[in-house]
Amino acid sequence: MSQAQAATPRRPIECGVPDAKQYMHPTLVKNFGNWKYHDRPRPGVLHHVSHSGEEVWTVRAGTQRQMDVYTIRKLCDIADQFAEGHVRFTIRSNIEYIVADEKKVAPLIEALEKSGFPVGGTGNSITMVAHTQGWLHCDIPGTDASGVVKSMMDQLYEEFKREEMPNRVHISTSCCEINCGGQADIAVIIQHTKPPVINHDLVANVCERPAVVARCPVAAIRPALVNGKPSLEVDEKKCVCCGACFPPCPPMQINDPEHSKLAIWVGGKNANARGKPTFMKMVAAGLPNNPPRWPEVNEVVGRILHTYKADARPWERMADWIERIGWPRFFEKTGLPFTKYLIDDWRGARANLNASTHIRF
Amino acid sequence: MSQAQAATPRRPIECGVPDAKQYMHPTLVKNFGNWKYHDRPRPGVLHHVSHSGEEVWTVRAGTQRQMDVYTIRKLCDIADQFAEGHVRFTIRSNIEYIVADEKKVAPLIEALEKSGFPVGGTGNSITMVAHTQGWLHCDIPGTDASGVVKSMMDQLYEEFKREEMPNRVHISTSCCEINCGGQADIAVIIQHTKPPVINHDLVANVCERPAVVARCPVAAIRPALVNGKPSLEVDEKKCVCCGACFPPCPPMQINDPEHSKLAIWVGGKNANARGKPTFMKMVAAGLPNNPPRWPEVNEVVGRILHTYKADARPWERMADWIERIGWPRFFEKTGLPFTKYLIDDWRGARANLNASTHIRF
Amino acid sequence: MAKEMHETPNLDELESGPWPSFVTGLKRLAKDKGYMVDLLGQLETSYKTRKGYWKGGTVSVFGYGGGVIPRFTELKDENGEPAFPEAAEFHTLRIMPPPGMHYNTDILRKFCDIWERHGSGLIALHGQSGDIMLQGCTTENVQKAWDEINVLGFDLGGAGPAVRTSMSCCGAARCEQSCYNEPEAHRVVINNFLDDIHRPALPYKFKFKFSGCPNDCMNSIQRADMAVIGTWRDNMQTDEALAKKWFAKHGMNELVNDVVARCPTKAIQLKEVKDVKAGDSISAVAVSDTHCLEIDNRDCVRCMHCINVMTGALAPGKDRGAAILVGGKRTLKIGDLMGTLIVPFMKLDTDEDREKLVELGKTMLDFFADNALEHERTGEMIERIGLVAFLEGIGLEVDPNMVSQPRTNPYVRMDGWDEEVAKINAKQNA
Amino acid sequence: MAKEMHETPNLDELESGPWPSFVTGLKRLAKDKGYMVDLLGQLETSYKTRKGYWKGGTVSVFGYGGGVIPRFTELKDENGEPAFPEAAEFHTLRIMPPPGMHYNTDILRKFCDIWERHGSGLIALHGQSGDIMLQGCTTENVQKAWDEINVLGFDLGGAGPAVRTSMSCCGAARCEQSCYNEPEAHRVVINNFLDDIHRPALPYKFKFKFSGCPNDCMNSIQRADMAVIGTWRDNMQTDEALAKKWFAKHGMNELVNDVVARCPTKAIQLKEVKDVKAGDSISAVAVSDTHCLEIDNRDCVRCMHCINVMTGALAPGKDRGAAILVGGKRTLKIGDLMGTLIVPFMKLDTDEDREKLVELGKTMLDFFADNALEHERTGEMIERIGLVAFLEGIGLEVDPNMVSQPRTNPYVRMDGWDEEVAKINAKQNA
Ligand code: SRM
Ligand code: SRM
Ligand code: SRM
Ligand code: SRM
Ligand code: SF4
Ligand code: SF4
Ligand code: SF4
Ligand code: SF4
Ligand code: SF4
Ligand code: SF4
Ligand code: SF4
Ligand code: SF4
Repeated sequence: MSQAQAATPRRPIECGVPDAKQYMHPTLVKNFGNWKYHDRPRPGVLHHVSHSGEEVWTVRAGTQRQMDVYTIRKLCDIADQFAEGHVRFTIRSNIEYIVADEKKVAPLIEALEKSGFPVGGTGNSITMVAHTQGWLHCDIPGTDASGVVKSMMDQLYEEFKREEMPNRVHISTSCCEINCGGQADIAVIIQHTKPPVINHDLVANVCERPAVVARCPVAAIRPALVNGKPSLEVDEKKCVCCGACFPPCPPMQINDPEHSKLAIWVGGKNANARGKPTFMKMVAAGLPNNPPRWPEVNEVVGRILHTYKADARPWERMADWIERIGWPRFFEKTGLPFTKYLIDDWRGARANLNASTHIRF
Repeated sequence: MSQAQAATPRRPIECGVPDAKQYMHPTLVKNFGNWKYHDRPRPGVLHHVSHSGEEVWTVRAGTQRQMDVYTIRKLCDIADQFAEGHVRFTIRSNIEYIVADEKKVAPLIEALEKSGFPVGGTGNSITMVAHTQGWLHCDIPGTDASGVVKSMMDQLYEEFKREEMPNRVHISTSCCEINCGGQADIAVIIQHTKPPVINHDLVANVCERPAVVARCPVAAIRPALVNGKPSLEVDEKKCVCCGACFPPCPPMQINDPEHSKLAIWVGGKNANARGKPTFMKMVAAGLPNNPPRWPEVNEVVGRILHTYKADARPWERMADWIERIGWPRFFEKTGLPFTKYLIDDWRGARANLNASTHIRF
Repeated sequence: MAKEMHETPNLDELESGPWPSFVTGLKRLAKDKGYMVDLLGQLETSYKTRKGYWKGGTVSVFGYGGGVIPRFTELKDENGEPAFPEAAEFHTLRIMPPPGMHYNTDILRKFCDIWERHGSGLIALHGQSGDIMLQGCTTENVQKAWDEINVLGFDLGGAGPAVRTSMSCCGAARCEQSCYNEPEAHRVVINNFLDDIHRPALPYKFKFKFSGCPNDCMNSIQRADMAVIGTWRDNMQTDEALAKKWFAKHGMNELVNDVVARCPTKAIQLKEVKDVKAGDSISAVAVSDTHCLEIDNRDCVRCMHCINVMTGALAPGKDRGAAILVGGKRTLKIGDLMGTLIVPFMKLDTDEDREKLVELGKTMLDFFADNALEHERTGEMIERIGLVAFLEGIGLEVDPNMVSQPRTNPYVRMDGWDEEVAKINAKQNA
Repeated sequence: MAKEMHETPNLDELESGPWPSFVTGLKRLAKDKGYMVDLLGQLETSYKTRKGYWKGGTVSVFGYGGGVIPRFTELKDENGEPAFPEAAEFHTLRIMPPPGMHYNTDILRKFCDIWERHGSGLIALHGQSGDIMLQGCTTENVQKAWDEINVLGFDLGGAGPAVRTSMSCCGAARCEQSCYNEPEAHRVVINNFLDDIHRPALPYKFKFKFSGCPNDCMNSIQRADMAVIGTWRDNMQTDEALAKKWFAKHGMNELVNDVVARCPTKAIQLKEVKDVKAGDSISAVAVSDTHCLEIDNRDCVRCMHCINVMTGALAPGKDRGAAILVGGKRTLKIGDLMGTLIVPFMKLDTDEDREKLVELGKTMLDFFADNALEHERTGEMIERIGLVAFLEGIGLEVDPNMVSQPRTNPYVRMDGWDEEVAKINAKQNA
């Protein structure tokens, strides 16, 4: 293990997670656990009222997540000048300024927008896309993340700043099938379509073969001797091109500029509100991996969002809406083709088949 | 193949299914496919009105299904005397008399009841229990069927004759885990609790060993040599005592007077009305196989029905009711213990676990 | 010439109580038949020991391979002789009923007479698969009984790895919900598979069932390899007179709680008469001078509930037919299976329509015969090979109605996506 | 001393458009750092070739086994030398954030300064697991940066087969739905597992997540091996003034369609004030002089929907705590898993309460360490061994809240039924 070491290495202080209260806005500390209700005076602004009568206004703004220190310092400048020196970040990399004085809200918004940070992302808007690494940093990506998100948010900019969707819209993108971005109302994920191409010269040195064999979900990999060297072999008929073998064995190159496509999933929901949480479902695939702006992906995402906006009733998340109108109508209204690949044949597939005469005509 | 043969064997006439119209009541034939609506003037009686204006009254009565010819002839006598000479049977072995004249209804009912055939089983009553073979005829039964049903229907007699349940109640009983009786609102089914006891002397002659091995759902059976003869061996740790090996291999005796218990299942629904069809769920087990009247089984069935009757809203089938009140409340209200055995661990078990914070307190 | 009865204290208990007693029936038969005296003896023994005593064997009629369920006693005395010798054989003949199980008394009496002569006199109406079960016959008499029954115009049913006896609901004969001619579809389909019924040679059993509407009174979704269930494509029909009559009797609370609130897709709404929508997909009917039910038929999944509650006031549309589901079965090996929808709608009005149904059945059965493992039902086979492989095998196109939702996992090989999309587009533009 | 920029026509495209551009940020950094000039060069190459060029390796800080994600370039020229040599190493330090991700500007500026000195100047706020990701550092500088950050009171997060960095929602700090002290629970739990974070030795990763209520703003049900989600046991609270205010603004249609009709269990009903039920399990609140919402809390599954819509007018009860779910994860190997409910409710008010939570976590982690296969997550392990075996392993009693329904198959060995019933009865009578 090559240790990045100073001359006399310092033992770490295992301090763990710091206490948040030292960084929290004082009005939050004072009213901790004592909030009564909230409303949203305008998009991008939350207004929380405490049982004590105290109030705070939260102004939410979008960021690019992967930020240079200049951007962060600018966000700090704004906090110091207009917002009492405190901020927090949301799980979607939006920044939140909390102020105890309503009069500070308008100037704060102005300062943010002037500096290029859109104010919005609250309530029934389309908030920031959950973000992964991609070509910038990951060792296994099939596409970029920051770039896809930038091009997507450019397109959804106005919807971020408005609250005009039926309910909140959470989108995620992921640069390989692992999908660190997670379940979402809409998810954009790499879907490989060709088995890994193996560099047999490297396998013996780089890969723990039994571990790689165990990693394959369809048992398509077996140990083999290739050119007299221990390597691995893939049964290409069985292989579902998931890429799970690639991280533990980089010589099993799964990424392909042409054949690593993008798929679109809809209807994931983690909240327990109304129905139980639901997994997202694949509804489109075969979209080209087309940097720097992935127009084909954006077109489909836009089409789905547009249909949802026009058709769903208030408070219906993507999943609720489709449950009401049914899948046949979803494909009809969005104009997406329903191909055989969308019919589940994985473990437990049975649960996803229509075991009823509930039919939409 | 020992053929039961006459002196010169006759070639069969492969006539197949006969045309039903020759046996149908003439008013049904006349109005075939032209019915408009129906109502139920009283329990056990359906009144159907045709678009032509013609009407029929159907009187439904319970039978013991497994009937001696004297009983059948008596039913025919009643048909000839009071009901225009036509009858039909329902899928639940109830008999139906169809008359085109309302005035015939009352005398018909009187004749049936006088002869011991209860009139009822329509609408939201508890209708006849779906019936299997048991000790009377089957080669693999763990209990009887006709006897269980007789004791059950004696207890439910009044409910058969009334329409006082929230919705129709369909019960089935089955004399082995195969359950020829099928999914039902309540099902009573044998549940074995010990692995088969093997008579090794017979296996070689009687059983096709590979077929038996393939029949086991948990791969607990393997071929073995016992006392020098080819036989089979069961891994008793794996065995789930389902008895699937017994029909193809009778020396694998699964039935046991003590350890073949009865289990109770609820909430099966085949109709598409309201929600999609649902499978029944196991809710009680370990009940003794106690002929001739199976009081323990009847007690539990009665308790479930009683709770359902008191608590469910109109049109809620057993499954709908439980979906509304939730499983914790079901066990609480019926006083049935929720044991670990009721938690699914079979293929696809995941779908039956609570993947949400939807909790009942 | 009455043979003396054995003691049957357990069975005697089942003569009390109000429900018709099969024991009383058995005893009545035993008055004339020593056969049944001994049958009661063996059954009483089962009640005492809590054990069954029948074993199978092979008995059949000339020309057929199935349809008889042979039973030989295993209850032997110390010398290996049957403990109840007269009832040592107790076979059952399965006879296919007329669709809808309609009879006149004449034919029933004929059955009784034949069975009294050659069999035990015990008849089950009906077995869970729908057969008239003539229960209790010696090997010797099986052919005799069969010869007489066959000439009545009845045929043996299925047993073993064969197409099985079928059932159809009362349907068009007496039910306003009926969406196709069930008895005719039943008869035409089954009579096209007689060879597969009478000469068992499939991997395992195969059942057809016929229900006239989604109420599925034949439980076909869970008990048939191929379920034919009636439904309709166009808008629901309404009848204002009946709707008002219903409302007058039941009132607003029941209308809201029992009808509107129970619609699974909220397709049915209560509206004020003045607010009712018009439109291609709307069925509306007034229940009073002020209020109206409005159904958006595009949202309706044809569950039947509102129609059941307000029979006649609401009714299936006019463009009726059936949906086909495949693969229902009970629990063996992998757990219970419901049928899966594979044909959302097909017309069944004419002989040609029914011929198409028969063709579909044949294609399915051929695929089953070629691809199922031994003792594997259609549902298990589909589970093993995947629905898409099955659809391709029988030549059906995919349809989103076949799924409750698209896949939730990425584990699929999809090199052919573009090609599939091209095919779909070509078809849409054609 | 600006190094010359490489041509980046692709990336340049991402500077247009209204959303904040990470490319603009990278270019700004590149003005001062050759390191970032070369980083841009490699990234532009990826955009051109549609290929990634990083590989892993092993880099860590003194005393810890994890927390740094090493990246070495694979983009080499014909001589095997890095094509963009200055950016040949681009490691990330994962730093655990404060619960709820609160900061003051002082601490943020300190992070910036340190990272400008030793790293690339690029910081992701935050990673999908919640880490402050200090992205881009040479092997040489990792320890230097870490030394300065550690003394600020921050610690490295998880990577590899370890307990991972956690997240908790804003919760009690600003949200009226909060059902426990999320930041404190988060901190206490995680700080009890520091050894498992810093020295990866588990079969695979293990994630805790903390959401204050069933809205689950941390996505914990699907992204945590152990999810701690707030809920309450007693009756919902109501506030008539806020209820009337809401109604005055939104009216009857919205009340019916958006609130009442969307309750998953019909626990909430619209009633006339005069008809409202009283009772132990009833929460009722007037929305106008005539109308009232009535909630039967025994039917309510705490989904949050009505509370979300009418915040303040309806509110969680007073007897608050958390439910525990186990086994959520993304898709690898068997498909996505949601967490399964294993503790319907536990109080989290006091230090002792939180100690119990830590104990539960420990027991679970021990069981995981002992029983999971390599690279197997808790959810997969439970899928393999069955929920009951897991519950027994960690000493929890079964509860019907753990299932969406009891088993629908008979494939279970249940010799011990009587014993289990006896245990349950004994406990009830105790
Ligand atoms: C700030 C944040 C938590 C944090 O500590 O980071 C947060 C904060 C709030 N959430 Fe959330 N949610 C946040 C992410 C989430 C997530 C996770 C995610 O975005 O990936 C979910 C689960 C998503 C899912 O189901 O897949 C989430 C599901 C909800 C819901 C349930 C929505 C529904 O109907 O399904 C509510 C209720 C509501 O909307 O009224 C909610 C409500 C709220 C409220 C209104 C709670 C309150 O009373 O203060 C907060 C203001 C939200 C707003 O935008 O109007 N929050 N909320 C997160 C903001 C993300 C962002 O920047 O956009
Ligand atoms: C006669 C029979 C069909 C036959 O050809 O044999 C039949 C006949 C009718 N059924 Fe049925 N059903 C019959 C078995 C079934 C079964 C199967 C079973 O009993 O095993 C089912 C499916 C059961 C299930 O879901 O598991 C069945 C589910 C229904 C339903 C849906 C009930 C629901 O709400 O879930 C209706 C609708 C209704 O009740 O209004 C219905 C309605 C009807 C109607 C009202 C149809 C009509 O308009 O004429 C018929 C009168 C029924 C009555 O009792 O009031 N029938 N019905 C069967 C009588 C059985 C008996 O003797 O008790
Ligand atoms: C007689 C009957 C019960 C009754 O009293 O009504 C019956 C009796 C037997 N069934 Fe059944 N089944 C009967 C209807 C059913 C049904 C109901 C149906 O058809 O709608 C089912 C559930 C539906 C299905 O097909 O799955 C049914 C599911 C089974 C199974 C399990 C099949 C599975 O795949 O899970 C078996 C076992 C087998 O075939 O190996 C079975 C096997 C048997 C055997 C042959 C036992 C054996 O393997 O040796 C029984 C012969 C009993 C006898 O002595 O007559 N029986 N069996 C029913 C047939 C009567 C008739 O022809 O009308
Ligand atoms: C950095 C991050 C994405 C981001 O840009 O935010 C990330 C990046 C990686 N994830 Fe992840 N995951 C990140 C959050 C997640 C999440 C979200 C979460 O924690 O809530 C998930 C889904 C939840 C879960 O745990 O299942 C996630 C599911 C995975 C998986 C699949 C696990 C599974 O069981 O299915 C892998 C593969 C593995 O572990 O073998 C993985 C593996 C990886 C690896 C280590 C790729 C690899 O195997 O070599 C990536 C390193 C990238 C890099 O260069 O930094 N990452 N990963 C996130 C961590 C940042 C942080 O520490 O804050
Ligand atoms: S989604 Fe895949 S490529 Fe993207 S950061 Fe996660 S592991 Fe890396
Ligand atoms: S890509 Fe996936 S399916 Fe194919 S060999 Fe690798 S792990 Fe197996
Ligand atoms: S349930 Fe079992 S014992 Fe009863 S008839 Fe069917 S196969 Fe025979
Ligand atoms: S009883 Fe069932 S589980 Fe046990 S050996 Fe026989 S087939 Fe296998
Ligand atoms: S299935 Fe439908 S058509 Fe047939 S009897 Fe039942 S309700 Fe009538
Ligand atoms: S038949 Fe259609 S409208 Fe009627 S309850 Fe069912 S889905 Fe709703
Ligand atoms: S999870 Fe609940 S408590 Fe936490 S921020 Fe979201 S709504 Fe508030
Ligand atoms: S919180 Fe309870 S009452 Fe409110 S909508 Fe959800 S389940 Fe219904």
